[in-house]
Amino acid sequence: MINKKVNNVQQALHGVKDHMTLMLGGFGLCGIPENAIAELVRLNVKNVTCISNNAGVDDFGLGLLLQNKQIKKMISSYVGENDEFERQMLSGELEVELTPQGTLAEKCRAAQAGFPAFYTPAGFGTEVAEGKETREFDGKMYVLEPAFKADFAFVKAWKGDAAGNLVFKGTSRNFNPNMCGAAVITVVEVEDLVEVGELDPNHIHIPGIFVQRIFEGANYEKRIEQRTVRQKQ
Amino acid sequence: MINKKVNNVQQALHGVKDHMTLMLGGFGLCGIPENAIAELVRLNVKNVTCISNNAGVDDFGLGLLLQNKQIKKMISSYVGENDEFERQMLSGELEVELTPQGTLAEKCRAAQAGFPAFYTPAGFGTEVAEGKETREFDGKMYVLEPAFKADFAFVKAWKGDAAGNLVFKGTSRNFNPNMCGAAVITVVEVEDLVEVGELDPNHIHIPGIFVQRIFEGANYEKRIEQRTVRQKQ
Amino acid sequence: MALDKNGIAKRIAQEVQDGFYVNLGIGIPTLVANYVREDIEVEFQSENGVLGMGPFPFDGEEDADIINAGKQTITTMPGASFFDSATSFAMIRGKHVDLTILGAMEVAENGDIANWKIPEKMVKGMGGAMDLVASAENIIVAMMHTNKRGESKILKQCSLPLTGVGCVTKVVTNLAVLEVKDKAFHLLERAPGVSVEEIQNATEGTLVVKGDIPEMSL
Amino acid sequence: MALDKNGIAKRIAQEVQDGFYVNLGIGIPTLVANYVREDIEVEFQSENGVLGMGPFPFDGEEDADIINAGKQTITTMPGASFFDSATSFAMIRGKHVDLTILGAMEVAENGDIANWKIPEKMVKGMGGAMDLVASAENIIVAMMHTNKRGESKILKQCSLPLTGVGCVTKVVTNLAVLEVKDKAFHLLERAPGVSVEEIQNATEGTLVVKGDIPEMSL
Repeated sequence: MINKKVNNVQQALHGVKDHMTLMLGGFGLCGIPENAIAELVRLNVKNVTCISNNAGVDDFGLGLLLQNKQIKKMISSYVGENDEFERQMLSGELEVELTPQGTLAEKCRAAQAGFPAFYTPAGFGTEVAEGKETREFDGKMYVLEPAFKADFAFVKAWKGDAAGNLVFKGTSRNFNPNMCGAAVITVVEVEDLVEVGELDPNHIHIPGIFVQRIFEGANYEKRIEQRTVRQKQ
Repeated sequence: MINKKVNNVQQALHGVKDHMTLMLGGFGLCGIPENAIAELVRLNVKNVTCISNNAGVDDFGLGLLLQNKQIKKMISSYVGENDEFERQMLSGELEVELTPQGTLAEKCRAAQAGFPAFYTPAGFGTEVAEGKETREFDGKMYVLEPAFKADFAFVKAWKGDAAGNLVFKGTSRNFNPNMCGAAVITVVEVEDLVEVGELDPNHIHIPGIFVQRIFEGANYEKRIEQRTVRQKQ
Repeated sequence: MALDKNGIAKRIAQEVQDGFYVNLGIGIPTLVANYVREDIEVEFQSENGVLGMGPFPFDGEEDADIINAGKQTITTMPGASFFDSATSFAMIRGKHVDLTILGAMEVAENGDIANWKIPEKMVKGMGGAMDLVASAENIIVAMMHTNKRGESKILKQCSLPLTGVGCVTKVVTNLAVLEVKDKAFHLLERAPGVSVEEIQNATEGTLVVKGDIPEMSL
Repeated sequence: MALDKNGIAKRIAQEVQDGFYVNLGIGIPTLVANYVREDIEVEFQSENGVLGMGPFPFDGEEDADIINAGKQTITTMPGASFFDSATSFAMIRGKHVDLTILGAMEVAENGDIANWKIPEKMVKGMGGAMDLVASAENIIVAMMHTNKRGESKILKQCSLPLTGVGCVTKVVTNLAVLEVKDKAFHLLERAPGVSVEEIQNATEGTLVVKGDIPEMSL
């Protein structure tokens, strides 16, 4: 068993520098790497490019880095629900590359799996396809999208072991597995770091080979963005 | 819950005809759809094209269809261990398209995921790339490979439910998940058809949306090709 | 009387057929789930990674790790599954989802749709909408027929940046059900008490009216 | 004395470093696992969908559902995982595997390798070999220096259909350890008791011999 365990978030983020490209898992505030984000704020790295489906909310998630003016460029599919994000984008302070969500996921998966680029129908005929190569296959038009190139991927899993094997829970899975192995260094934080051998080999979502560093995160807030409930009759 | 359950292998293979293209899961004899293969022999469909990593052995797996001269063309990565396959290929009776194993898997996944084609480095500079489009990305050469187009996919899973959700066991997983949803109709046989709700939603390998028909297979032989053991000291 | 959001959702629910996998967008589309007939089997897919969504959780039972694409807490039905984003869009791009219902700012008579950006004013982002409209073969748009200033959103040509081209098959608004084909909006049904003339006046795009147009039955 | 297959495997095992993920081909490469130092941590990947392979099972404990790429029954180590074929080749194509060890019929001084076909005589198929050699950056070939007729398999140019181009970095044969670079085989080590001359005679490709060539220590 190849040991990927590091002792804390400081060790986990060792080597993160200004101007790097960072991938961060999560959908809205669900499944975001809370500990890595807090450490990025503490490190105060500047001019980073963040690849993340959303940018959190004003005072949580990647919103914290936006408030702190650490982000030069966001690559995301959805801005809604984050006023500061929209403000920085519309004012031109923040560079934003809006990417269809499925394309965003596949650009991660392509990097993970060694594909240089792929053809997707998403965005054909829209401004997303401007300046990009397009091509017809079987009468349908596709856009060529390159794989992402990132320095670090920050991933949040539910359970993991020192071998780097991961299990995700519910919809907090989202982009997290696709980002594993998609950057030079994949850093995973888990809620529960279990003994090696405890996870069923049939039910490991991400094998440890895609992971470089793993640690157990502290104090997950797991904030809910839209608490929607019904009343018991 | 959308019900995919059919009562038996006959119903499951309804509509299979001569000249069709069929995908079959399995690696060697591990994880092959034994019941579907037996029914294909019984139906005696002719001139089919089979997409399968291997072609079984002389008297088991797809070897049964080869013996019965039902196969016009095999698309596989590996012929070894099947004398009849090698004989029919070298004599020209059988058309064979040898495809690198990773390319074979990805041609399935591309069909499943709606990608028309993809670039892979495998086979560049070899006869596999002859007549195919090649292209350089970042100084490395890639071959453009189209997604498979198949009429039926025959898949073997360990457990499944009527909603079509699947769980695989060990290395009998192999190509099976990648073939789900990669053909017009995906037919799954399972060793154990469990109640809907019994499978943990976090640990379903293939969601039912990729499956059209499911049934519990009978009398699995699960033959071992290379029984290798060590002695207890 | 023009429909409200729930009325639009109720009418769209009639388009949902037995055995359909359905993706519901944010807004009015989310409401459609409330009105689907109970005697048919339907599964709802949400692009953030869940198939087999159920109703909202009871108060106190919400789980931060189980949400829909609108970031709302949800529950799951028996037979549900969770998966990663790449797999979710494999379902969408691979045409495994039977019906996509989404909102729009504008639709055009050639099937174009715009719903993600107002240049220099508002940018929500396309989320999964561009993937959905580029891949789905059965796309129903839920929207208001006109904007707050009374201007038509059912247009000859979209003025806003597009989400997808030539993809919308049907539009259900507060006034009408429209089929989009042959570069025109074909009027299929009127909202209860709404006249063809009212619909015509609210429609900038080419409107084809053939024979008697029935009222929706809701 | 020239090495036997186990000797070749033993020498290659010295190339395996702590923390390596290693893919072992069929034949001699499979034997390498038996000789890896016990004080380092290594995980073996098999392209049919397992990471963390262990030794063969005890008699009676074999499981038809748990095999390696050679179709042999195996066991797994704690921390092992199973996955589908597309994911397996994501590991390989994505350069997550650190070392690939495979057999060959021929290698050429430019790093070309042939190991899957003899036209009109024998076709095994490439299996995963083409994916492995096209993606891996660290490829060691395990092979006999000559064929049964004594003809060199270490060539100026491959005569058989290629598996990959310019990809082999090292060759370990029954006679020698060769590094492949700058369009030549660079002799690094001799098998115990084998002379440089013997190696030279068995090598058709350009052989570079610089200084004293040490014997392998096994």
